[in-house]
Amino acid sequence: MNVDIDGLFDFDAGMVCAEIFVDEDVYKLELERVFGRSWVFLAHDSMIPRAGDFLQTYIGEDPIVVARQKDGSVRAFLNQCIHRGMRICRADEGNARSFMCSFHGWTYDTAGNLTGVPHEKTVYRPNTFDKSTRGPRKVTRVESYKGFHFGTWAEDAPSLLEYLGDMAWYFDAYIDRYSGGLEAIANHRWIIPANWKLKAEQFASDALHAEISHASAIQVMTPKGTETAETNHAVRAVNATGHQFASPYGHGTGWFDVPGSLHPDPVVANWENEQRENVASRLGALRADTARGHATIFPNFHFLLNGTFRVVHPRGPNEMEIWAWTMVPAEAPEPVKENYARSLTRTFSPSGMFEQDDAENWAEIQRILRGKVARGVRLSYEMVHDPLPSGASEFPGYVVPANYSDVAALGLYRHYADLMSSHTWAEAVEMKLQREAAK
Amino acid sequence: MNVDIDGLFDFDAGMVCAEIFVDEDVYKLELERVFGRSWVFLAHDSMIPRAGDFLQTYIGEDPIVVARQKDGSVRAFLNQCIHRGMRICRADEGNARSFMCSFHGWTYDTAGNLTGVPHEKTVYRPNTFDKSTRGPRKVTRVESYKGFHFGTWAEDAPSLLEYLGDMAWYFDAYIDRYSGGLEAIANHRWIIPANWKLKAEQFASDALHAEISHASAIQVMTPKGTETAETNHAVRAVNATGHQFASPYGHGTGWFDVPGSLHPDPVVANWENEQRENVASRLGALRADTARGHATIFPNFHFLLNGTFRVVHPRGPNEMEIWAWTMVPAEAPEPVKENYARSLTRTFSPSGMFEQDDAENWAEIQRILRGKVARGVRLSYEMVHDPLPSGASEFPGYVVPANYSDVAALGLYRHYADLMSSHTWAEAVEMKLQREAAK
Amino acid sequence: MNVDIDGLFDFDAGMVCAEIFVDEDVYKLELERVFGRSWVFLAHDSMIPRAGDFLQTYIGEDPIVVARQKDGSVRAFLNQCIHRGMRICRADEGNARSFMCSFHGWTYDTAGNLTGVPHEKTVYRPNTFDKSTRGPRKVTRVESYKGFHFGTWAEDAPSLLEYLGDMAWYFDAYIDRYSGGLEAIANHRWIIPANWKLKAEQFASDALHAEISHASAIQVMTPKGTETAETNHAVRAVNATGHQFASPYGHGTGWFDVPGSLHPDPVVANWENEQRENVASRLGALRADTARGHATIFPNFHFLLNGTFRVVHPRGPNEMEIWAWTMVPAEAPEPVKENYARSLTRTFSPSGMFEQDDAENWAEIQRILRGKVARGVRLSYEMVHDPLPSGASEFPGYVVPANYSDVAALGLYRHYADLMSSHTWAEAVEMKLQREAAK
Amino acid sequence: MSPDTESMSVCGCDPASLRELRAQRLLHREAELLDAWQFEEWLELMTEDLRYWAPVRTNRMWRERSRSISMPGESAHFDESLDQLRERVDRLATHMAWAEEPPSRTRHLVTNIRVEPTADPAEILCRSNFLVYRTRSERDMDQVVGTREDILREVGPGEFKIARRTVIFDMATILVKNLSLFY
Amino acid sequence: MSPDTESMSVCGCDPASLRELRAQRLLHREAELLDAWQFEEWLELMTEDLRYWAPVRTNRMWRERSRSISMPGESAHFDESLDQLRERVDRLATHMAWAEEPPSRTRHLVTNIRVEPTADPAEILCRSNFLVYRTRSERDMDQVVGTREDILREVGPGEFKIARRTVIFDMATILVKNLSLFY
Amino acid sequence: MSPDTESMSVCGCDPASLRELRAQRLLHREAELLDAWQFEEWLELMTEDLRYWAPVRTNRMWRERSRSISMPGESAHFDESLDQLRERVDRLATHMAWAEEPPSRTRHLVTNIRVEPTADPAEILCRSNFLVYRTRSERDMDQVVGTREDILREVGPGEFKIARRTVIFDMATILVKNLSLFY
Ligand code: FES
Ligand code: FES
Ligand code: FES
Ligand SMILES: [Fe+3]
Ligand SMILES: [Fe+3]
Ligand SMILES: [Fe+3]
Repeated sequence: MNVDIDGLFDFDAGMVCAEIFVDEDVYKLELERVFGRSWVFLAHDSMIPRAGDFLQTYIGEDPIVVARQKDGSVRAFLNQCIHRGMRICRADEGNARSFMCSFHGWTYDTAGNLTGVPHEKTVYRPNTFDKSTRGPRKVTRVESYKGFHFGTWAEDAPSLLEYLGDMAWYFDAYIDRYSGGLEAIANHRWIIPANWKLKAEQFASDALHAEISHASAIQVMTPKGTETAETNHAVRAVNATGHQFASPYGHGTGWFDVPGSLHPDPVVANWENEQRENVASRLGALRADTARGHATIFPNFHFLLNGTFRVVHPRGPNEMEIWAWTMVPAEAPEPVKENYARSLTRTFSPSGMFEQDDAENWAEIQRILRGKVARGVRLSYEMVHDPLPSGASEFPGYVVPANYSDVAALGLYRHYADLMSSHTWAEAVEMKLQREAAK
Repeated sequence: MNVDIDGLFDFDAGMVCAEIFVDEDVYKLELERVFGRSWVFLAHDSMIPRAGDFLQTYIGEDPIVVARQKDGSVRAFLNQCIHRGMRICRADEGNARSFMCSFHGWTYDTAGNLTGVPHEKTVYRPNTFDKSTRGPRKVTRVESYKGFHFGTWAEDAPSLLEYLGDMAWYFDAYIDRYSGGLEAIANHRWIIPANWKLKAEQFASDALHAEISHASAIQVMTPKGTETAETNHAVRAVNATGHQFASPYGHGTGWFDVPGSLHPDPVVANWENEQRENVASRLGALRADTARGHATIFPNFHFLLNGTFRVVHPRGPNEMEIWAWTMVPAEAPEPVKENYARSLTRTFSPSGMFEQDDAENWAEIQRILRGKVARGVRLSYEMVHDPLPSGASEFPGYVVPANYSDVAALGLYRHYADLMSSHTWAEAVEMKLQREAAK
Repeated sequence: MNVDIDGLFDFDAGMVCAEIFVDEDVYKLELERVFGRSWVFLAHDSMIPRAGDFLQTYIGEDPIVVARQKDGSVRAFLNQCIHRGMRICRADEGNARSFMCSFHGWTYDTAGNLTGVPHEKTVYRPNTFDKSTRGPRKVTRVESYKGFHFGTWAEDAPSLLEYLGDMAWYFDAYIDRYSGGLEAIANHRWIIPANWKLKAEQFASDALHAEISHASAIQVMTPKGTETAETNHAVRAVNATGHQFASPYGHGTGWFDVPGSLHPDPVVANWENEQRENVASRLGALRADTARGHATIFPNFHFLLNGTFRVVHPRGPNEMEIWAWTMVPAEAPEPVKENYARSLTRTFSPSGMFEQDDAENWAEIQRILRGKVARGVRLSYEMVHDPLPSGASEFPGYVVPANYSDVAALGLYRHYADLMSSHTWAEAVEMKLQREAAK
Repeated sequence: MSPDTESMSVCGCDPASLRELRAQRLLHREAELLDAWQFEEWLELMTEDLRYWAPVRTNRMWRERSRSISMPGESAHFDESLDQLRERVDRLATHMAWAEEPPSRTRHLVTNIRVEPTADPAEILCRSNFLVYRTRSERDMDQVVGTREDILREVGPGEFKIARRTVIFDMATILVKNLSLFY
Repeated sequence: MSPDTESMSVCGCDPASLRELRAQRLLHREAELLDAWQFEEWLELMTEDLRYWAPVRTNRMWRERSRSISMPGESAHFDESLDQLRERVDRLATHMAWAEEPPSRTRHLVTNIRVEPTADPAEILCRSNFLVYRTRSERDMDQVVGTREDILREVGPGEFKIARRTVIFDMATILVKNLSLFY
Repeated sequence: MSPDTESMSVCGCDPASLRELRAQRLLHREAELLDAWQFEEWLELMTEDLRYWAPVRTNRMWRERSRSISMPGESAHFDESLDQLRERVDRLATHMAWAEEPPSRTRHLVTNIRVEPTADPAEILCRSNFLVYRTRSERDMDQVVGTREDILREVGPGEFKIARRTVIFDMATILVKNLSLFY
């Protein structure tokens, strides 16, 4: 495996070689260096509320069981019986006291500890066979931020909080808006024949595509007679200025500076507007009125201001599998929650009027990359902006005064290239420090 | 990627290693050195007659838009938006004034020039962003021969005319027979799970397979009572002598020396026979009466005397995608054209009584090459003949006095090996010259 | 291709790296060093009883024709026309006097000799083209053991008898039990998306999985009221002690020491019990009463005491294709044979109540190995036992006093690693001798 | 199907057969309209109070099977009123809905049509299975399979419309890149 | 389908139509039960002397086509009496049949239902084609296609049961990992 | 289906049901003959003046949709008279048609049969959808899906034959290696 990462990027010119979306060796290295080392979203509290609640998910292509323990903690382990490799837990989700492997019956508690081995005493040598060392690989570290649990295989990764850095401030604008927090009330899963990074960069950075990619949805969802009025949220968004934040750890988010709810459903919009003061008192006026749009927590956790939260599992270089949850304010009245959910079904699910067209674009991009010339092309990430001077705004971190910008995407790939070029986190962080120093 | 091209061929013994049809590394190298450097058929005048007419095609696996310009010229460009890689034009064919990318709305004229970028002035830095340098890759060179347009990525390739060389004389026997030239009136597209070269070598060189592969079709299409009569074109062909031409650039063609139309449809045959004098006055008696059978213009443009013209797109080592046009004399009366078309539908389309059996053979050959022993086998191309002495006939170029011959296939692979072993056209041509000199 | 075989196994600790089941390079090397050099099952006498009877099979992924000759011998050859690579014989089985290639009509006798080439005299040069050297690759060696024919590509392999070694004694317990021998009366073919070695190791060594994997089948097939009685074969088996045999050439077998028929069908069980004395007089009491359970002849020939005999063709690292024959005592009465067959259909065919669950387990194991962490896991083969001291029993070879054991699996992988690490049989055998000497 | 056909009498021997024939004709006509991209006409087959709903399936152990199909208010692939469906139709009619421009080519294969009466004499319950085959662009192909449970309401003598539709897609993970059309 | 439906009279105009409608309703009800995992109820559609048999196909030259489908007593994918089928159903009901726990999601699409009388006035011969679509677990999907030849026996006035079923799977090599359910 | 079945009376209550039942029986019998390789008998279901035609579809923008299905005289996958079809049948009967020797195993699943009268009282227009599943050799499998529009002509009392067939394959690029049989 011989991948020349440096040759694939020109960060000064804003160029990314299309090869990163299709090359098999790049993908193999990603599984090792990106998914093998990043903090990957595992579950939210509301998905496994009770003791014994579990769900299956993935870190990259590795299957993971995440389960709520009796003590309320959340544990995660590789969903592979170390005996002969069988998948231990075979349901998407549920509630269980233990798991029995269907091959030879080894049993595990919900933390992944091996608790039973049929005929253990008669078939294994007690001096060499120790159940406590024969469980599945535990996810090395599981940490959580306000009910969102992340895991990483890397011993040497920074803490989750350090990893999120300034992104936490923006994350809060989505998840810590309301006193009850969020709860997941719906989930969609589907596949798109396209590379996972197309999704990652779009949620970090690409507000620009909406007016063209989603022209049809915007047109029909615009209430008649409001095409230019200030009650039309699409028009308001496009006419507004915006900002983008890029994190040194690859996260990114962007938004338009539009006060008031942008939700297309009037019931939801009214409710959100009613909450404005509460939100402002929790998060301050800035995050009550702005700082929400689209976001990526590197590498594959994405969300929008309309309540879709999604993890995107890579499935080879040519396919992504999207798991999208509808997360709504726990304290909202039922009708509001329902309309949040119905609205997402109609816009950002597999049948969603926005989502469909993204899938079409990504799938076509990917297919073209079968071409030898096409995969060598250097794509344009040239919408660059200078950051706000330090202290010019309350927005933390590296922020540019535009949402039509490639800055967050470039930040994402900058961190991606650091990981792909390094063997340890220390090495990757050192790269960042040296660049910082060189400025 | 480490491919030992020399080890795969023994041209003196007439042996070709089956590995060339299945190896992944060979295929990758082909995309670069064969499809990346050859003159590949793009379109015929009649497929895009009016200004704004366009079609999508491929050079290898790279998607190409070919379009007729207002000035009548034909332009071709990579069908990939250099912004983020979206397919610019998404219809098979049609008429358009411009193309708009469905991702972020960059617009292009039909020559592939970037003409519009939404919000250009506000989002890009004018000093670094220059629309004139942000269009898709143009096909480096597009040249045409009597209405047939070819393109190549290679700066250093010989001119199309030089590339065709003596093959042009034979090509004329198909396409320049009638004053009005040819027009494409039908098209079929389908896939066969087999390597593209199986098709290339067959159209260059393999007349021999017909009597066995197509035994059933020949039997039922032979009018009752004519099995041995001279009115039976199949019998006439097989009983006749023939010739094969092999080009130093990999082209090849073969034919039986049978005067008079060989077309199975009597309406077409009568019309063709009526044209004999006209043809003779255009092309001379030799090409009026013979020199037409099967042909390959290297690498993937193929045609037969019955009017099927086809480009074969490679789709990995294990699949070809065939695009076959029915091309008929523009000046022929409608009923003649119709019978040309119906006859091809019934013989050389996916449902064609000849075509079906070729697909079966190729697919089986390919499947066997999953085998480790099978792919190492050296196949037999041992039907070799000495060329006609210089001046012995009016046939130009390297010609052998037999159509049951492997000479054109060997010529095809000789040029293929030259390309696969060289980095520049000059290098490839030098190889040919040295071989010539060594004789 | 760079595979570190030694790093994939720790035979002392009883650890096997999951990578062997999924890595592409490992697989390619297997085709060459395992399937390219082992004795692979081709056919049983009863499958091709009459002259001209033929069947198609595979050695690894290479297609092979096996045919009964007029002189009663059995010949085998690569099912690939050396002319242009077409599959010569295209039926699964049948009776034929000769084969004609459907591409150009070369004809072969049933031993794979090229007997006819259309137009041979006119199209080939007699001094260089010699039909006797243009046939398909013959399988280098075909040898048989009591009606079971095996083939190998390796010139330097040990003889079949030497290769079987002590395994022959155990093989006899299945195939030489009755004076008339066995006959194949049914066949099933299906695919499982899992690596072929999962099957190989299970039939060699894994009796343990049954009570869990097949819990449902055992439960419903246990006659009511017999759950603990000695008439219940499942209970009798599990309560019994057992043994496992491991061969230096990778074969393995295991059994429970339970006298009397274990067949679930009462008609069959009665008949088998009636034969006990006859069997004892043929094979001795030990093999009349025990030594039959599950078995693998390395690499991919497997059988059970219920009469299923199967060859498992590898189809890439991620798929196996199972061909399972129902083989019954030729001398048994028709109703007994029928019940043998019906019983296998209901238990060990694609719809079989046992077979289904094995497929599920293997498929899940394989899918998990898309994961980067999962494929690096070292699986546990730690059920090890000391062999019976020499002379302690009549069981020949390396035998441990337990059937719940990993010893035969470890033996299988020990030989597998020898083959994968060596270029010649001599080298592989030398490895075995040195290990023996080192003890 | 011409208006003439619609008005043809149907086998009047017994109510069960009658219902079956009418339901079958309605579903077949519906499929024809969908495959012909006559979405406006398709909407006319629906009653004003239509509910068009498609729950989501998850892979659960048998003991939790009751939760393997989502309930109303939980996850859904479609959850539409007639007006909302019309919005989807209008979107397609903009011909800027890139997922369907150029348009896909679909084929609705409807089988196992089963009919039974309901408590409301004006309504019948109609179940059917379907396979929707879609090709699009040069080489895309996918299939969506499932079952439907419709309430058909008699809105005029012998004339039925679809008043409620529940579509069950069998896939837990949707194995196609979008659900851009109607089922 | 409610018992009420079952008892509804069917078009009584002529025996051929009658048979077709009844066979169709029976097969559709059967499919519904199978897809709903109501296997106990499914078994009730069978007569006590049921034979459920599925031969094996091999890839043979035309001249040996008579041997391309196995005969009774040769290879079979199913060869079951009612009791034996019940054993399979009981096995699934243990919910330790791992091939079907968690359960698959199936859809039986039954088409081309053809009926003809037999020498026995109480029995009719019913042929049908089928496509059984199965998804399971997160992303597994497979399809099994073939034809069936059933003997349906009238066991009460207008009430038919399945007395014999022959299932022909079209595949020579079974391209799915198991045949864990019913066809 | 025996001749006896063919002569059975059908539901005579009303012309629409009658037509539907007859068309359905004809198409099902046709499918049975095709899947059984009884091609000679299949040809007998056609009138002497048969036109068997299959246009070609291309991937076009909506505004050029009128050109997305070829017209008569343009590209076609089939364009046959009865004699020409017979030639294809004769070819298969040589058993040297290697694409079908050894023979494939097919299954025609015919659904959505719709019937309507035409201006000619002796002819009816019959539309149907189809999925043709083909396995061949050891492991080949493919599917062809589309729709058909037939003109059925009454050639004797209650006896219909196929006078014109238009087959629309949904694929733009034919995703199977050949169209070696009939649809
Ligand atoms: S693989 Fe899990 S118990 Fe053996
Ligand atoms: S990819 Fe074409 S405009 Fe962005
Ligand atoms: S490939 Fe067999 S005869 Fe040519
Ligand atoms: Fe979008
Ligand atoms: Fe040919
Ligand atoms: Fe087992």
